[in-house]
Amino acid sequence: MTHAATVHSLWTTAAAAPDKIPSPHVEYGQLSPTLIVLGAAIVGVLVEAFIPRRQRYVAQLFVSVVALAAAFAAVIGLAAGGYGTSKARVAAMGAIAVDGPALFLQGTILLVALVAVFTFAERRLDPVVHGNRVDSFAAQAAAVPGGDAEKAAVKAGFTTTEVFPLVLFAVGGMLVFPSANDLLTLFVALEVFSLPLYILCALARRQRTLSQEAAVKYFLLGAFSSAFLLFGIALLYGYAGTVSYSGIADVVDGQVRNVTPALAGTMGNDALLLIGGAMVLMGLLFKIGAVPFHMWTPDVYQGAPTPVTGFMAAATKVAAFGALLRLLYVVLPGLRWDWRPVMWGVAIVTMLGGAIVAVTQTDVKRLLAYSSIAHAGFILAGVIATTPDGISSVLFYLAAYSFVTLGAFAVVTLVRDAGGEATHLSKWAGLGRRSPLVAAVFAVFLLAFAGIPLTSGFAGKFAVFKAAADGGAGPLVVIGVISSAIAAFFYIRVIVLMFFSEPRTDGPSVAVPSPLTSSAIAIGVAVTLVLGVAPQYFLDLASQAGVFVR
Amino acid sequence: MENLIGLLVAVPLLGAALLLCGGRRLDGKGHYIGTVLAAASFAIGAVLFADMLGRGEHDRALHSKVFSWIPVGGFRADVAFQLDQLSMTFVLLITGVGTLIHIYSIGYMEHDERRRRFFGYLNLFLAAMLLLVLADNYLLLYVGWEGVGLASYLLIGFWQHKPSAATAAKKAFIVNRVGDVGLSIAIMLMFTTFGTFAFAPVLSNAGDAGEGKVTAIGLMLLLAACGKSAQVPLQSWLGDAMEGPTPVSALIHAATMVTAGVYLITRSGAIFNAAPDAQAAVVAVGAVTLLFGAIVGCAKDDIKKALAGSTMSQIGYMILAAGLGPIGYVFAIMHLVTHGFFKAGLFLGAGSVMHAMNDEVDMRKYGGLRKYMPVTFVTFGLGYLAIIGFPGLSGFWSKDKIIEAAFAKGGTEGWILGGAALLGAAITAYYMTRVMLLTFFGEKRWVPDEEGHEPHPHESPSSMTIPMIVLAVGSVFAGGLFSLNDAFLKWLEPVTGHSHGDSPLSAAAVTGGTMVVLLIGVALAWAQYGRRPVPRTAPRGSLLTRAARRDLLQDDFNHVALVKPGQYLTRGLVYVDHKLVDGVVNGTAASVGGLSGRLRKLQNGYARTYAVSMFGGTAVLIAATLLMRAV
Amino acid sequence: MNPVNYLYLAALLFTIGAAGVVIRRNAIVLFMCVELMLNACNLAFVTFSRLHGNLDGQIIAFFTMVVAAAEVVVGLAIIVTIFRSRHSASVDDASLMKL
Amino acid sequence: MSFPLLTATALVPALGAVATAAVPAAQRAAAKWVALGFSLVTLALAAVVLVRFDPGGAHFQLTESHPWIKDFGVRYELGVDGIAVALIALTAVLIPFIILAGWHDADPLEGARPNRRWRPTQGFFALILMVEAMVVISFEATDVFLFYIFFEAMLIPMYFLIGGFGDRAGGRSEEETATQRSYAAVKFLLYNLAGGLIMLAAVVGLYAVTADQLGTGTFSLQEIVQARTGGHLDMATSTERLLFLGFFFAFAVKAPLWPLHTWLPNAMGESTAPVAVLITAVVDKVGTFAMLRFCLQLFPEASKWATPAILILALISIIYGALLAIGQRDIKRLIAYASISHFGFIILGIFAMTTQGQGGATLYMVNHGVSTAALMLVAGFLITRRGSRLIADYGGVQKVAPVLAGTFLIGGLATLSLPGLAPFISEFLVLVGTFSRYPVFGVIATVGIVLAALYVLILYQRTMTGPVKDEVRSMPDLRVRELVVVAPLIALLIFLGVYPKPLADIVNPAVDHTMSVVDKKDPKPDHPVTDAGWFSYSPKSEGASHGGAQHEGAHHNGAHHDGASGGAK
Repeated sequence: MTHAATVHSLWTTAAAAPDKIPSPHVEYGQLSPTLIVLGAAIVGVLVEAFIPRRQRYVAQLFVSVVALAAAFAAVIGLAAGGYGTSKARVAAMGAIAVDGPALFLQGTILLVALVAVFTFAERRLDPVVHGNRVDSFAAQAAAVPGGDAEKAAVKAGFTTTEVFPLVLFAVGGMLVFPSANDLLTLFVALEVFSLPLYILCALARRQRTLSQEAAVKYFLLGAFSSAFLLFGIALLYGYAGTVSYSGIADVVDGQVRNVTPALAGTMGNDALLLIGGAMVLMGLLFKIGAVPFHMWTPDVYQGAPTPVTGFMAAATKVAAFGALLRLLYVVLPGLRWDWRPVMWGVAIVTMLGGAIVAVTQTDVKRLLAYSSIAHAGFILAGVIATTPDGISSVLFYLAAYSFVTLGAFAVVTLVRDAGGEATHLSKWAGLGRRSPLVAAVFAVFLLAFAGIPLTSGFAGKFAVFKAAADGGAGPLVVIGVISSAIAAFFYIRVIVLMFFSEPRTDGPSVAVPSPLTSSAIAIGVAVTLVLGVAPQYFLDLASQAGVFVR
Repeated sequence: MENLIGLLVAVPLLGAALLLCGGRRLDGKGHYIGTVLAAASFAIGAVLFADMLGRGEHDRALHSKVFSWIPVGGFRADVAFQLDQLSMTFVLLITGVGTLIHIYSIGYMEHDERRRRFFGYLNLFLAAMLLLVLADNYLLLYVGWEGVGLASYLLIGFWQHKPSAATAAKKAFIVNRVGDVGLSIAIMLMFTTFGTFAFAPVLSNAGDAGEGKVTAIGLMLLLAACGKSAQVPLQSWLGDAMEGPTPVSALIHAATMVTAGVYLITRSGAIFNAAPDAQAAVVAVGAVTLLFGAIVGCAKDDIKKALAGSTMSQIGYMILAAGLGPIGYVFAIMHLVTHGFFKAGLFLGAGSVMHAMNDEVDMRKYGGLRKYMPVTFVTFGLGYLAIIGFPGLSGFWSKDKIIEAAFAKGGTEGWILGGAALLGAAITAYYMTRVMLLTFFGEKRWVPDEEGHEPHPHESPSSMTIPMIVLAVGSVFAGGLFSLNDAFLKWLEPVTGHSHGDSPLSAAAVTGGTMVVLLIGVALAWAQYGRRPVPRTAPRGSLLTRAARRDLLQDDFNHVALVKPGQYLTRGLVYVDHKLVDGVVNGTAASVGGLSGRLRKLQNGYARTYAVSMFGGTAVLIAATLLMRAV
Repeated sequence: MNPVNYLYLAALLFTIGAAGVVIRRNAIVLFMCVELMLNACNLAFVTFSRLHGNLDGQIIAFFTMVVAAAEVVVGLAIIVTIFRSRHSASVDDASLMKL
Repeated sequence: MSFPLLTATALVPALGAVATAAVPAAQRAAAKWVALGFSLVTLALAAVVLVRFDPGGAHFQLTESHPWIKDFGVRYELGVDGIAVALIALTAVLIPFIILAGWHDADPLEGARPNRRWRPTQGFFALILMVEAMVVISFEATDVFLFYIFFEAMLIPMYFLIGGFGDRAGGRSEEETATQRSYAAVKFLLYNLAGGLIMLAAVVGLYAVTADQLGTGTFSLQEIVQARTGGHLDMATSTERLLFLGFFFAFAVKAPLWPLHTWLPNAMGESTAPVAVLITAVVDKVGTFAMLRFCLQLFPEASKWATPAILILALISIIYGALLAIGQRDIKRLIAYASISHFGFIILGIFAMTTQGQGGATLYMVNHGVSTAALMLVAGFLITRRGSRLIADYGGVQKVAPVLAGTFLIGGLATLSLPGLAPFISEFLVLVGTFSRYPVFGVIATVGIVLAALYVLILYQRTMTGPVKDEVRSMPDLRVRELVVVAPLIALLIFLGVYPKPLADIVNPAVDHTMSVVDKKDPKPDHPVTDAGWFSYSPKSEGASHGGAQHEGAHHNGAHHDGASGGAK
């Protein structure tokens, strides 16, 4: 292939040795978490097809929980088997990496998904309709909002139990996303977890127009961004002649000279690399919600059913940051000096932008959306460190953050008035006096977001900033600190509202949840406090997991 | 014996604690407890005095370290007492006059429901004043110094329901605080210069420290003395302090506390000896004040304020004497003691008059009282004679020596100081005669008050007259006794040192001159107030009179120069704090909010706008990446 | 013909698609523009595949098509639902959530 | 392993907080007693700490050290020096009084709807104990990170105390009061959080520096100080300065130092008097304490570099705070500004870098705590009686409530540093300490003495003296509970004013240690006097001398050592 002077003929290449194509060798054991989840998703589809409507809910819930738990057990098994450290390897013909970060993130995603499924399955919050307990999802998504078909569906007690397989598919994609070891797998995984999410966004039971609008926006912008990602992949492929991470990295490092003169002559190889890299980066930054690719976040977070928002906010971020880390640390480390300044800029505007715009928000869900943008900025600061510490700090932060987010959104589902969830902040006034416990729990999450010591938010923030400072990004730390201060303002505003304002007479009530949501919130609080007070074990875990295989 | 020194302070302190914390239970007998304890401390003082007399001239000082007070690094302050002849003099004066005034107050405050507390404050004062004169270092002296200030504050404002009393008390404290700043700076200077601020080491090394430092210390001590002793420019509080009950004026604002400045300067003699510039400042302050106070005294119709002006003036004499150095220290103290007798007597007399006249203080509404209150008249009259320096009485002996010493300063300075002192003597004679004439001679001028109660002047009860008599005896004989065989000089010389000045005038000439000016003063007053009836309302008077009535515009000056600008400054700062300092903070918050509001508008809900942002973002990302490579 | 020209074409198509997404309002057209962008990517993959002389790019193109098809399924479903409830396919009408 | 005394001292109030919060809604009174009980146990433990502490022993005593977060180089490391012991004692002493003084502050309003879930009384006392726990552990922490955590975390309970339990005596509408209160609470929190976050950046930086130079990052104060003196750790000048500024900023906000002070008047004005005491007497002390312990010891060179600027700010604080106190119309805001002035003194003393200055500053922290507590708590009693914070609403209280007025006056006199009361000693030491190194600053600071007299006496005059106003005519005098709060504080003020030696003895070695870490020595006196014991000074009389001016210096040999034999036993 190094006959630089000639242009290869595809036909001859293909025709030369068709029998040489090897049968792919797949290490099923090492891929078992993903396979279990995807398999369960298919089972879920079958359940939808064959099991009577009345029993689907229980069946789906059972399948999902068992699958996620089994997959998590598989991850633990792999980690215990040393696949995270000494036996880290590239599996499935180089498509999937099984290494520390991948297992850590997969474990996190699976746990998050498990807890999220609890909130998906909650059926005690909405008032009973025609004798049926209902969840947060539309009775029949295809029916026109407010139309006869919808009324009929509601009356019949339909529920969209498809959400469970959809979540499982999304989780499957998310599991692959951070462990993808070539760009094609990356793209496919992205689509696999994005498409179910688009649909999930459209499935809200209340305020369906908003939900559908969120889905459209998310879908169109998501597709738009994945087109960029794909074009970036194309350019990188053009540059390196391969889409495998290590292959590209070798070319970037100059270990392999794989230059096509036709390209070199016309565009210059580095242009392909840089533009392609930037576009792939953009695709990932979109999923992360970094400024200026963040604008979908508030709208989608607001419109989507709250359990979905929680799941999305937590799990997508984990997956996307995992992929970003791998891309930057495995594929483009040789390009550090090019992407670091750019990422500095992105991190700064993300931290500041998210924090500043959040100050004037009036809707809890939008507020949390902007908060998630600001947090993306903080995590980016850790990503930029480009040290092993940087990786482990980001892993830790992601784990800490995802549970706080999940818990916070779970609390949001509880605060309700006649029109469903009461997300406007003014309605939260005096919540602390009506339901001190719920308000206190929410305050804990807010304080964790704000990074107050003894919460996981502080430990995470400290880890990330420490890594950044060690990695020579001191100014970034200072800006991070400033935007933390700004961010603190709006978290505190909510606390003020809950505790120090008089309750409104027409204010919302707090629904008493089933053990499902209760346990989700309890897990959130527990993780928040444990990671805040005694984070050492998890930091150890994260730092053991902090080495990428290549 | 040493242990008794501590007791001297502790006894009245115990009294104060008892009376102030004792509650209503002690209301009935509080005044007796207070008086007995004051007398007890006088008795202890007397025992110590007898003991001291029994020892040789240079072995008289006693020292008693009670405990280590503040030990921090090289800074070591002890609670330790030193009783030498100078302190002894003060101890006797304070406890003696103090006891008398306690007795007087039993009668004077009889109808006050808060009498117990009054005695508590008086005891507190005694304790603080004794601490002041017994301390063996400047810091402990400072405690007493502020302690007497506190007692003075409490007593001036004793009738707190009167706003004027409360204001006067506050003013006294604050003006004194200005002086205290001087004392504290002086102590700090001593510490940085000598590493200590105990009397003995500081004073014995004062000569070695370099004139600059010592001058600075001296000037700061002078500032302190000015505050406490109501000397120009910190004199303004004394007149107002007359708002307090009269026994307080007698004890604190005439006999003892206000003389603390003189004590301080005399005690620090070695420092001033080594700092001629500071000494010059001291004599200047003394000379100015003695005239200032005298002039103010001439114009006041309020009997207590007239006496207050006189006090200021007399202390001016003492300060002048103390500023003269070793020539004058002894005479300063001697005048201090005699002044303690006659001025306390005068105030008690004035109190007695007021007691009789329904608390009327305007002398123009007195007149002819000698018939109604013979004892008061006689004792007051003896005090009067003593203060103007009538030959043979106490004031004569002490004041004459000061005038002599002033001339002995030598040179032009000596003439100026001597002249000022002489002039002061003349004015003293004038205003004291005026007081005497207005109060006790002439026609009765009192009228019924608004409610129709006509005063019925009567002699005061014996609890009040006896102290007056005792003090009158002191006013008559103390000076002569002290001067007998130069007894006082010999008594104090080991502590203060003494030198005879080289006077350009003979002692006889000075005495003669003094007599002449004295007669002139008396004659003038007689011409003005004795010969013709006194109008009941004051005539407008000359510019000087009007100024003098307003304390020579001192309050007006303070008002314009300090109070008003201070108020503007404070108000301005309140505004600045709110608008500027806090404004920056709130402004930052507001601008973040504003920025947020504006950035928020970008989120307009149109998916296409979001796409533009992503598209633009990607373009920037690509451009930046390429640019980084290019750079 | 120099295969590099195909790359230029791909870039052009991609840009047209992106511009269409930014400019047009109809959700269906928007979606078609996205498809156009994906196809531009395919063209680029195939061209690079030709230039490098390996098959990876061509295979990726097949994957892309499958993904695009899946996207069409999901996307059209969503767009149709919103059209049914609003009777409009304009993305600008779907702007209830903002600020 | 010995009994973890320091942990216990911090843990007991924390457990108390939990226990208090757990008391059922109906048992309000029980909650108060539980809280009081736990605070007294804490006091007992603090007393044990005080007794077990040996002033002559090692610098840090009663140490505990356990690994905590290895990855961050963080250890759970406790230890106390004399300064910390003094401040722990102060905290432990004040809290029971604060609880007693606030006995009825969190009772539900008359006619409030009964609410089974809302338990303000329990919350109030639990939060106070929580603050105590966090303050105590911040005084004990010898690990920078551990300190930082509690330094920040204590904001949260404080925030709820300010925002949730405001003064009901604003003389304004309920809504206006609520607005003001939450403004004050938010301002408090944001100010301090901003300071804390800047410090976080510096903490991170410190880790980076130690990790870089020592191989493993550490936050242990002792380790860093040792490494520094041993020459293993050598921060670049600019790094050290930046880190110092980061730390100092946080402490200056907390202390508070001009111009970062504006949160304090709001917070103290809007909160109840006991909480105001908690803020200024206890929590703010952590700021000044941390300057002494962390700023100076971690960054000695930078501290010296910043000294002039800080001294100027401290001076501004002193005078500015006092002037603003004079201009206040609200009693509690007045005390707040007075505190700002006092914190100026403390900071002045710390950065004067003399034994007297730092020793004085430490004593000042303790004394200011007690004196402000006395003044503020009595002011609180007064305000509760009349229902107004405005000075102008009072007059003649002395007549109707003499004991209240008397205690108020003593509190005020302590605030103006009257000799004989504790604050005098510390203020004077600070002044002497400052003066001996920076004479001009020392002299300017003395202006604060005069201004203090002004604001205290103006306050006293306007509220307590003059004709009795109708509104105060029926005002009751101090009740037994209130007297129990105030009397011991006053006794303490007098005791520490007369006999501060025990306290000074505890503090001195710690100050010496700080001075040696900063590598500063006290300035030597110009003409040191050798200590010859007591002797009586008597000048030589010179009969022939001619006037004072001509024999200058003639007396310098006047010391009569022979006089000593007669005097000194």
